[in-house]
Amino acid sequence: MSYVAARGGEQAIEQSERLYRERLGTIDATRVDAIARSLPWLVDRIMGEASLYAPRLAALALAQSGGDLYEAVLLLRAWRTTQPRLAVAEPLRQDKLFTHRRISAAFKDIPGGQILGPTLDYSHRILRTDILDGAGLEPEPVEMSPEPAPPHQPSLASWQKAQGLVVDFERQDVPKQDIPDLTREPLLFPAGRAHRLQSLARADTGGLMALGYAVMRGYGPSHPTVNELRLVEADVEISHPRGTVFSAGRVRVSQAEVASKAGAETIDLGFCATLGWNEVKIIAGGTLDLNEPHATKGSPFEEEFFLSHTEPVEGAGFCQHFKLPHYVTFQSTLDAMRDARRKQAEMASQAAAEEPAE
Amino acid sequence: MKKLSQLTLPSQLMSYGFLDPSAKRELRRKLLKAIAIPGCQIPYASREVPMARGWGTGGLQVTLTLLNSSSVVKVIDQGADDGVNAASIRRFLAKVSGARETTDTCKATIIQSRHRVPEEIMREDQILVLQVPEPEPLRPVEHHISAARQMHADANYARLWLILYEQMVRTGRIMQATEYPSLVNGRYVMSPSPIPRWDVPKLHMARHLTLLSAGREKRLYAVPPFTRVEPLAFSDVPYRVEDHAHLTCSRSGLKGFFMNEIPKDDGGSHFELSDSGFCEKTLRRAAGEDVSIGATWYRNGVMS
Amino acid sequence: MSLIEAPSFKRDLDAPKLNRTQPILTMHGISHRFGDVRALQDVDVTVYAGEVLGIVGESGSGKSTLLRMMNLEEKPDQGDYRLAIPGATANLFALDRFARRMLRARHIGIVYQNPHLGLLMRNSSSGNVAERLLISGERRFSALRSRGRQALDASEFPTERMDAPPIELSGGMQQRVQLAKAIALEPALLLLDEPTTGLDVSVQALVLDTLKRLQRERAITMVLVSHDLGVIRTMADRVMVMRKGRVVEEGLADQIFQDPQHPYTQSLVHAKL
Amino acid sequence: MTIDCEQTEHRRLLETLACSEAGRVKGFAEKLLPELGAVEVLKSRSGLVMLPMRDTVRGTDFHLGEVLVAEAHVKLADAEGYGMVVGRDLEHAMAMALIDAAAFAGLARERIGAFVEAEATIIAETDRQTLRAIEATRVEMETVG
Amino acid sequence: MSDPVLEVENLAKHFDIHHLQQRVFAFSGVGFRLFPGQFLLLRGSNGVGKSTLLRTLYRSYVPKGGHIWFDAAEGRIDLATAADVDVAALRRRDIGFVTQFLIARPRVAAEELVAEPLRLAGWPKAQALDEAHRWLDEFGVKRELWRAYPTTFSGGEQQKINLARALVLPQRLLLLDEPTASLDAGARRALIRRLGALKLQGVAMIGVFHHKEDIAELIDMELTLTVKEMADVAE
Repeated sequence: MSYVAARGGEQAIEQSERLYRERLGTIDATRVDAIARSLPWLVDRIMGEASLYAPRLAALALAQSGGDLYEAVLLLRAWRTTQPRLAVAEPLRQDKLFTHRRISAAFKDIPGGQILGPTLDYSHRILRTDILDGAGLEPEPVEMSPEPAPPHQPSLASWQKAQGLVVDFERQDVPKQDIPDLTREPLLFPAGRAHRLQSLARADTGGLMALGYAVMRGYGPSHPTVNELRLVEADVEISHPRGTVFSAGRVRVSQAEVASKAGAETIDLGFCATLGWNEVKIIAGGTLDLNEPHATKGSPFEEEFFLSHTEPVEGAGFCQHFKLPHYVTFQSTLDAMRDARRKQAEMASQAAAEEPAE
Repeated sequence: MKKLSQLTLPSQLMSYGFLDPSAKRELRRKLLKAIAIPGCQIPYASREVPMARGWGTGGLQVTLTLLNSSSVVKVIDQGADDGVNAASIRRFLAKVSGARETTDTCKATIIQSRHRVPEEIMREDQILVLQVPEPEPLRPVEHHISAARQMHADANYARLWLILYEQMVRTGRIMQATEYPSLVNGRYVMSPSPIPRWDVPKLHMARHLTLLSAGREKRLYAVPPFTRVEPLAFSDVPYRVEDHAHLTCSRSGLKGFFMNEIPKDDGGSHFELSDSGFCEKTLRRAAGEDVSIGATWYRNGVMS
Repeated sequence: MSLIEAPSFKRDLDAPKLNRTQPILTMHGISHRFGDVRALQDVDVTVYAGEVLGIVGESGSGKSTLLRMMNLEEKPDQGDYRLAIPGATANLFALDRFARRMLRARHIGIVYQNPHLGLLMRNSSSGNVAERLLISGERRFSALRSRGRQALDASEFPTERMDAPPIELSGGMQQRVQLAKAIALEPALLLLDEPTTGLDVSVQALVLDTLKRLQRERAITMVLVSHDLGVIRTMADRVMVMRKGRVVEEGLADQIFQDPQHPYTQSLVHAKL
Repeated sequence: MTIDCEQTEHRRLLETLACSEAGRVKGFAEKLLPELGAVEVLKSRSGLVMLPMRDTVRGTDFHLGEVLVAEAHVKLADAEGYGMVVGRDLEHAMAMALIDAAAFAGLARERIGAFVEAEATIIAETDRQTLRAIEATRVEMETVG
Repeated sequence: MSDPVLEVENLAKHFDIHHLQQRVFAFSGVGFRLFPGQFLLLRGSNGVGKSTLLRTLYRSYVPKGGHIWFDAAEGRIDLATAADVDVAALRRRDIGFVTQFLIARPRVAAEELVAEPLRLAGWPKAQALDEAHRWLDEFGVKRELWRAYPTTFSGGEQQKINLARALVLPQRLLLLDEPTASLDAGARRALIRRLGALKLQGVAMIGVFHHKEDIAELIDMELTLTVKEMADVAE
């Protein structure tokens, strides 16, 4: 063992991690709470990609990784592996979601109305440097409406299906225990729809945006319009041992349908949803879902391509792994290269020797 | 009188061997299947482990499934036990399972390795777990996983042979360095992971069980003991291992094994045994310690 | 009312045959739909050893679909397909994927109109031929070289360029590489799908000439699909005329061109001449 | 019919306990605890609940991801109680399980009823305030109705 | 006497032109027998259907009635109804059709064109080429043209190559459609000589000739076609 210690691998690992943590300073519950409170959208994004709804743990992961998103997602995913699964909740249904925001770009007005909810969409993006000089940014209170909004909103897609504008696909009932699950079985291609939507729900926001954006710019056949987009709180409904179904609490969920304008007789819809509130992700994901049936073989809009390449833990991990030593591979390549060079030099000198003298 | 806080149980941090029982059960089933169909890639629902994908998460999951507290575990990266990643994985394995650590090939019951097969011959009671970054030998010729699976089902490997043909035409020799595609048990072509060509013959009709696992790509496969592993090679162009037979290790003085080339300041280079555990034992024996060194697959640079 | 009626096409399947005529390919009752479109309706085909059967028809007539079925790339909804080759007496459509693939690799050659369908454009030309030989189990590098060279030579491909990738070659040369690949294993059946469409007329003539020569020297049985009557006339011994998934007329090539019987064939031939 | 009624009531109890502020639920349970006799803890743990969702396009049920929950399962002399809450507050779940067990055993019926009613009102009022704020963001369209 | 090579009974031909809804009558009721070595001359005014009859016998045209019994090696077969593939097979070995037009193929040398029928019949290459040279010479094709491509030749030279190719191998039945038209005297003499020799070898022939005097001594029978009437056979 003395030789191992002498070469200092473990020592270096230890010190490098210390060096990293030194920059982050002391991490305590206060910092975690501050992150959870002040960065809810980032926390939501991390939870979606980690496919684990646990805001405080997500904030902890951000604190521990110093805000390296891929590290944070990996921390949560790995922690998730250690936890037992206690139950499968009742499937969320659109008409039972506690809706905070709900808009459609396909119609001026829709049954139930356009409800903006919390958004910066129409705000002027002005960086408030005065805050750095001591000013405070106190949020102005919402001028409440005298009457509450209805907690649940009708489904636009259902209306469209009833109108014959959207194909009303026949539904297949699957017992909730039998819903395909990527965390327990491998993703194979062609993937079932359940696998595809689960994979999109877990996908990397940036990755989905890049590929979805490429489709929107014209690399894909269909251009999306947001049919209906919702930010909601959903009840996690589970069964009491005596059979009573009850909500154990609410979680934030985003959901979007995007519609193709290109449809001849009916409107095609694409779908995407994720844990947490993250609008770019679900619009991009829905666009990829919408385009997939028309994707040409080998294009980035084929399911196999976009699902394989938007998995944040796999993609980030593989990028990272190239930092590992590869000298055995390199040595082997070097050997073949030198031999090939030698061979070519021999052949060249042979050819020169065979050339007739003048 | 009881308080609420006394009733709640302290939360358990993690399962024995890190993975939860359902994950281990799945892996055991898939491992059995892989052993039953040598060389065939078996998909599994690779779990996230506390290490980045691509850093041996596939090998780690297999090892975690097989380890128990009586195991003796050796981890190598590029041949070295003291590589930073190897050390980190070995430490983790020992911590979560209570297994003992070793750097001695002969003493290990399970060896997890990245890109090398040890030089000492492994026994029936040992298991080699190879980390695999890219399990699909057909990936260079077929990007689609679904299409590649069909090609395996059809034993359609002409395109792989064609790669070798093209290399012969272009450079007069086979350029495939590591990950040399090899036919297992006459049926499936596998990627033996990026081990050098030097190591592929060690898998052929070996006494030990070799398990290969790719965590990111979610595939595992196996070479059971006494199974044929034949690197794809034209019948009139013999398979060649790296030209290392004549190189001498500058530390141990041993000759006829796979070496690392270390560039020197003066523009030249010297060589060191790639198998650091083997090198260490040789040095210790030379220093007068009573160290047992196993028989090696290669003797004087020739495969025995 | 018509003064004269269009002849109902009578197949000569039932006519007594001389014992010197051996069918290589027999397809019977092939019917297939793509969605609502009837791609093929009750098509019968017989191809005899050593002959060139031409199949003409405009696009959508079903001729290319039929050829893909002959190449076992596609299965019809209904129908029977037999090839007179050792070990393949059953209906080939009933074989499993693996058996079909091996059969196709070993006994059927094909030249596509689009070389991208038939060739790996960035591999060497000789490598494209070698792939075929590798599928059949050839494992000697020297034999891959020599047999590849022979096949390319027989296809009148300049063998000094045998290692150039098809992407660097002209359209005519690409077709020769496809041809070399197709004949490398001396197939029982050579399928040609518009092999010269899109080539310059002079290049087209040269490629057809190579095909003719191969047919003469090796007595390879060929099925040639083309919408180009000139090509069919140059190459075919017998001709099948297809329209909307059906065979409307079948006959000797000179008869089809000199004395077409079916109104559709007449309009086709007259439109051309 | 009675079963349905019971279930509706049970559901209201469970949801109210799960969604109320943890501190008050714990406080109430602590007060109840001495009256419950021997408590056997069957389960007290954190874990995950898989959350499926129904896609609105094809009606496919799929998994959104997992939700961290705390779970408790207790046994009294002649009643069992169960609690599960989103998050990792094991004591909250335990408090819920104890109140559930007590309610099932018919202990402190009125106090529990009053507690649940009060909490349900608070929850309803909080939701109402949230929905009033949401309603303020409704876009009023000038469309011919 | 041996069996007839060809026995034609009540043969009829018309053409249906569908887009005009028109039927064009060619001939009907044609009948004759032809024995090995016999030569039948077809006669009649221009456009009466002599070539049509030859092509109908060859099955380039589809017969519309009657029988064409041919004495094939496997037995008698009715060319009027025989399978296309059999007709094609008989054409390769037993039935020749000689016109004045050559279907030349690019980059195929004259000698190869002539040697081809021999090669198909299984002759070794060298021998086939020797024989081809003999006939090219006989028909007066200059030696320097033998290895050239006939696609570029004049009509007369192409015709000689065509004749050499058509006659190089004795077949059981030869159909001759004005083979001497625009042929120079030397080649014409060579052709007659060759036809005479084939006749002696038992080849039966049916011909349409512009100049009957050229082949007077070969004729055994004449068949005269008249417009819209039954044709007669005169011995």
